[in-house]
Amino acid sequence: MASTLSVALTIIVQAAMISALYALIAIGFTLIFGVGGVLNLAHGATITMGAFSAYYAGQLGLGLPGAVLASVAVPAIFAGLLYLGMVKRLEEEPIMVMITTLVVSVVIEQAIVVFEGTTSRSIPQLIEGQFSLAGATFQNLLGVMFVVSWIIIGLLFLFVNYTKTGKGILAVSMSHKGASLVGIQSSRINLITWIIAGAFAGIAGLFLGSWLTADFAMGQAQLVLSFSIVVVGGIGSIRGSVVGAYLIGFLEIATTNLISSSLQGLAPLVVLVVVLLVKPEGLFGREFAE
Amino acid sequence: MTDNDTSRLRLLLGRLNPLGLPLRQKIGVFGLAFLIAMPLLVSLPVVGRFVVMILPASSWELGLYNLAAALFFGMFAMSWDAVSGYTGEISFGHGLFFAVGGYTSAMLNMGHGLSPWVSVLGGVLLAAVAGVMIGVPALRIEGPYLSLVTLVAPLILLQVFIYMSDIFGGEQGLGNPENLVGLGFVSNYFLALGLFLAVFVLLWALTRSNTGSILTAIREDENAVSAAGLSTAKFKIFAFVLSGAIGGLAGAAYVHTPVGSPTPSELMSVIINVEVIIAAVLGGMGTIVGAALGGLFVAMLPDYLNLVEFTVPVIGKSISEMSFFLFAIVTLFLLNIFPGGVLRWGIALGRRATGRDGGGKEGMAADGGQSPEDAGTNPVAQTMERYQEYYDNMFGGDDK
Amino acid sequence: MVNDGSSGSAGAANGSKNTGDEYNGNRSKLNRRRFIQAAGVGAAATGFAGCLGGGPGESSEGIPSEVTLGVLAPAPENNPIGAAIANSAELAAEKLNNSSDLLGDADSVSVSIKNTQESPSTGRQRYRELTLDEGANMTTGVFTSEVLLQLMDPISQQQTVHMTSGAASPKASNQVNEEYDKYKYHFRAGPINGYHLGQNMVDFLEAKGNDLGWESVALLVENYEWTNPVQQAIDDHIGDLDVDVVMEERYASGTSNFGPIYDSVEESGADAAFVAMAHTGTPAVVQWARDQRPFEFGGIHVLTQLPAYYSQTGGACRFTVSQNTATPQSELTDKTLQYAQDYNSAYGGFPVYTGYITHDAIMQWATVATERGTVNADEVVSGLEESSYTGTAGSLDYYGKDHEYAHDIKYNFRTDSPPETGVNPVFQQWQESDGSGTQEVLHPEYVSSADYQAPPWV
Amino acid sequence: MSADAATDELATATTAEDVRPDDGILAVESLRKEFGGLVAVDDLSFAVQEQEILGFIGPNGAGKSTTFNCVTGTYPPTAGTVWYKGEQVTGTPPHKMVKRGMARTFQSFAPLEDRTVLKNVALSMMNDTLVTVEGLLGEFHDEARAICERVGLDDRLYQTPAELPHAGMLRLELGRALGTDPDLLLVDEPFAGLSGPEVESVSDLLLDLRDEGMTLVVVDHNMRGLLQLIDRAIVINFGSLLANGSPDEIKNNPDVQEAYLGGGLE
Repeated sequence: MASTLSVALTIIVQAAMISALYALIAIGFTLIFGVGGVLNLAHGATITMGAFSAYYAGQLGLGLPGAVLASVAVPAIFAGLLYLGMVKRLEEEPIMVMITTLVVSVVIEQAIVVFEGTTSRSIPQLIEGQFSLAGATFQNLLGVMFVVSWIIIGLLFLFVNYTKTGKGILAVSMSHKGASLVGIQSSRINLITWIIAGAFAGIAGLFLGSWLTADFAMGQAQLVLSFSIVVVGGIGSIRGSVVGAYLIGFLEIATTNLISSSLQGLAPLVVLVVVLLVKPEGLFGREFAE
Repeated sequence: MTDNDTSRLRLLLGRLNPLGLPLRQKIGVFGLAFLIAMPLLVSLPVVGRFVVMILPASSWELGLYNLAAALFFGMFAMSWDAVSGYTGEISFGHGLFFAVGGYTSAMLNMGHGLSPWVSVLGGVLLAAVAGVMIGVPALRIEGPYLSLVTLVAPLILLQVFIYMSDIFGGEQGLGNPENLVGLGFVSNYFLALGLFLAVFVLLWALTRSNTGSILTAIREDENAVSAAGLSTAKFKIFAFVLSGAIGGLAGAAYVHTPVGSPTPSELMSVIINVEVIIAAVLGGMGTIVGAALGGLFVAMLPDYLNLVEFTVPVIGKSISEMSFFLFAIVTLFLLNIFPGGVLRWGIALGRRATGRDGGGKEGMAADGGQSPEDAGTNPVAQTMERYQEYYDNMFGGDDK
Repeated sequence: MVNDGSSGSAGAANGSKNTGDEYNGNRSKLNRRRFIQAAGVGAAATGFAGCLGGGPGESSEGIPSEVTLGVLAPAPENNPIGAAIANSAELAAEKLNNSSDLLGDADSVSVSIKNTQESPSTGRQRYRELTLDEGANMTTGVFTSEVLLQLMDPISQQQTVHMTSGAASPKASNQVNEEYDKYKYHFRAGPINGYHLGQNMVDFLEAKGNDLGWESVALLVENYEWTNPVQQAIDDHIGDLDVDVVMEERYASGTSNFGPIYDSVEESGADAAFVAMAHTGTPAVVQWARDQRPFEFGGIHVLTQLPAYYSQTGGACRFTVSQNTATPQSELTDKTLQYAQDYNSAYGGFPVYTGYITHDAIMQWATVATERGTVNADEVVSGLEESSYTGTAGSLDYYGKDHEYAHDIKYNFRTDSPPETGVNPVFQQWQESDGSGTQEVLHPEYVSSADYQAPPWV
Repeated sequence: MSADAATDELATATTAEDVRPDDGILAVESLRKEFGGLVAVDDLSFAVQEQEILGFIGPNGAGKSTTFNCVTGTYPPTAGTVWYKGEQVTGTPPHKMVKRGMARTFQSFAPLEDRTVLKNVALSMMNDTLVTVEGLLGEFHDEARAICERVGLDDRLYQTPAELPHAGMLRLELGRALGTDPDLLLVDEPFAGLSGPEVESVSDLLLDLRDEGMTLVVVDHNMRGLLQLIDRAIVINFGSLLANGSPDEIKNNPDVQEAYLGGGLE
């Protein structure tokens, strides 16, 4: 019989890797919410777009580097255009941003339904092979995902705290008025934020699709997950989002492993409802970066 | 008092005289008369041809079915408008009520053998309870957070359905509950039309009464409403319960007809939630009439597109294949050509349709009549202001 | 691309083909006719007198000059299952148009294809378009059982013969059995019904148990209507074998992450996952192969029947075993290979099971209608009941009206020789030769082409 | 009704810091409100007699509005008790206070921008019933029109609040409050920004209301304009009571003069 210890270790390793993916999924959403003050309901569809960009790159025979590049570049450009073309002029009307981005996500999903159908698509495998840890084997892909997630979080931290643009992002997130007083163009900062968020969503989509396969509706669950993580972590807080991602990731793995595998997807929703009812301001309140 | 009563009665009778109605209402009455007489009209020689031509199908039978389905969706859109259009709390997951009504009724009928008429009532009741469950948190959580809760609520329900799929049938839904009035084209059409009209009259009267005036006042400024000695909490919950019950009625009746069945994709998908917002917003938020018309339009547009036998050259897809995709693109296009304007235009249109642009004339319904030109005074602007306030608070705008 | 190169052919290919042109050209005429009919007698009579629908509007005697075949397929332009239905219907119509024997009295046979989108409500609406608006003389197709069950009432309402060619739920045949007069217009040309599918899986285990070496299995079925009877049959019969069922799970229909499920399978120590998957199969196979899960994989996996599946999944489906109606190499009857070749040359790829069955259904209906000299639904129903037609998948014979599976195709398990009546599905395995995948037949013996290979990592 | 007698009576009651429920139509005992660590109202006690016009005075930030908000139920007080008409009403939500007969106007004006003056007033006359046919035929308008006339808006019935001049907004505030048929009316800064004649006409209106039996509490940060109107005044500073008495007494109170840094009160 496998010892309780090794079961616990397996759960921890699994959960750490899943949570890293969740953090990657949520950060872009947090950024846009924190900096621009709008909810991007097309975030899930941007993740889907990342996965399908990799799929199409594979179909076109661009190889692995092409797939990776496409999955980052296409969603980043898309997010930038979405901001410039639609969101920018609606910034004063957050409710319109919600409706517009929701319709955008429907357009993307329906485009995939029309051109690819509803069945799942297999994406070129990023990394093959497996590794052993704590007496269990895991896909190398998930290990790489874990590392990439932390590299991205680290880079984002450095970017926000040590570069001029990053500090601008910080300033805009604190106060739009204040930022404009010291001469920071909030629309430029917002554009950068959207592009970064789009790229992160694309990377998340690439990993997610490579791990689980891709389908038109894959983004819906990711949008809800992002919501839950952001609400748990507190609006616009990167640290909060990372903690929220790990909280939900561990909870999910624990429930699916220990109770029933059919509970997949329920953990974020339960956490979301509890936090909204008990502590609506989130665990970390509103703070953008530390 | 009796004098007062007689004068009221006279007023009322005066209003019911079709010849004394303003033009837009005459058009409305004519439209209703047309809807009611349609099944008869199709049997007339020349008129019948014309009627079939404008129906969203190429035969009268299917046309009536499609129209019935659209009428149910119109009811659903009105229920959205009753809460989101009037109190300004945007519901992104209104399918919740549609689904609770539909599923409850189907399960009561299929699992417990209740007559569909009784089980529809059960569906309405439980949907009203769901209205309380959303309405009570809505007192504490507002603006974008509430929208988030409403967006997530049907997803939680779907997860529960999937987890307990032996009871709820998972993503596949339940089978085929008994029909209220069999399979008939005409009978089902009249069932849908009857319910649609009943809901319309109820909501129209309610929103034109003091209640509507209070609900729109809540959308404008909750403090002013409580300063008038009115409980905002009570009216907000009422709006949610009413909306839930009517959404539930639409869902429950829908699954007991040949045009609907209790499946998540028909009752609570993200697409349904988006469609209902688009319907009310395009038709005119906060007008009921607009939501009803918008609902019919949104539901029938894919049916009309489906009749188009045209294949787009380069991509090799036919219009009918892409009907929903095209619908989403057109919506996005409209939202963008008039940034926020299509809504305002819709409101103005809705106002014209309901005759609320008279502004100053006494004798108008006490529903907060207003001129559309005043910026910041239409439902959309009010709702936006409302949300902006929450954001400002959340982001430490300029308070304190 | 997944649709084996036949992308868009269902709709777009019409233009270049005889059948398509006629179909498009006829449409307006048809509509107008229906229209006048509707505007005239139909509405007044049926509209107010009981509201019970129009019934078949065609004249009841003889073969009309224009025969319309109504086809319901899930996303025929990009779902391989739907594409096989649509393409095979076109192929069959072309054969009928070129044949002087079958439906010789008809000037043209046209096909109208509608997309069910796997949604019951859409399916219902499209069915009504076919029968009410376009006057289809028969309908076929339907892959999803949920859609089929929602069609049973409209079929009885329209009283038009419907020959299912994809959905397996025996609830439909139970309805035929229970209310014969109302539902007799439904036939299932294939596949064998869900209960027989499960029984067939067990029969296969029994016959090939020694080769497979599966002493314990974990039963994984997707939570869709069609798997209910499959699971029931397996539960009923697997006890007769020397195989332990150490785990049994109906997983949620929207499942995309099979990690937790496979963890449980590993924990249970099962030798193999014994599966029933149609809608959710790709993530399941891809994750099984990429994780190199230490158990074997077999059962019914509809997507692995697709000949292009190997390249689509990057070889992930290698070593998986699946039941299939027929493969391009399995010579079940003398028509099988010919049909597969025709299909391949027309559409640049091979069909999945729904293709064989749709083709057979249309040909059998045409044969019966020709024999009876009419497309009248009641005549054709009794004709089909008596018919025994050799198609591409075997002999198409139906259970009688008193059978619990009334109007379902007969299932007849054999190992060494083809059955006289009914069909006997094959079991295939994806194997690799020269870097590309092939669907080798393991069973039955009379068509088998290879021995079972276990995945090397197990 | 002698204003002086009432004042004397009250002075004793409040200096004793021992307010009892029946000390007046409104009685407040040891009211305290803290925001975070900040004390906005510090153990304030006072009572309001029926049919008097009480001036409630204090410099900006003295805690006048917070006291108002606690009394009308907008904020729950941190500690203390509020009695209205002899009943304990501490923490009762605003709309219930209105129903009990306590109305207020807002300094910052909060009319409903989306509707006419007449309909703004009509809203406050509506019953708290959910389903009603009332209003369907516009029958509120006669009574609402009467109130509009009363507050001097009869020529602006169909204008929206945005079209009103400053004085008109104030009148609308009064009209909306009167629409709830109050016994006690809390008036917040009624004279700010009004011209001399306007001040006079509003004062006349308030005096009329008092003569009809209404009790009024008028808040202002100085007494200018109030002198002719009020019977008595309470002055607060830093959230606690500074002085209490007739206008003349208040004017000559050294503490008050100090608080206003030499004559600000004038």
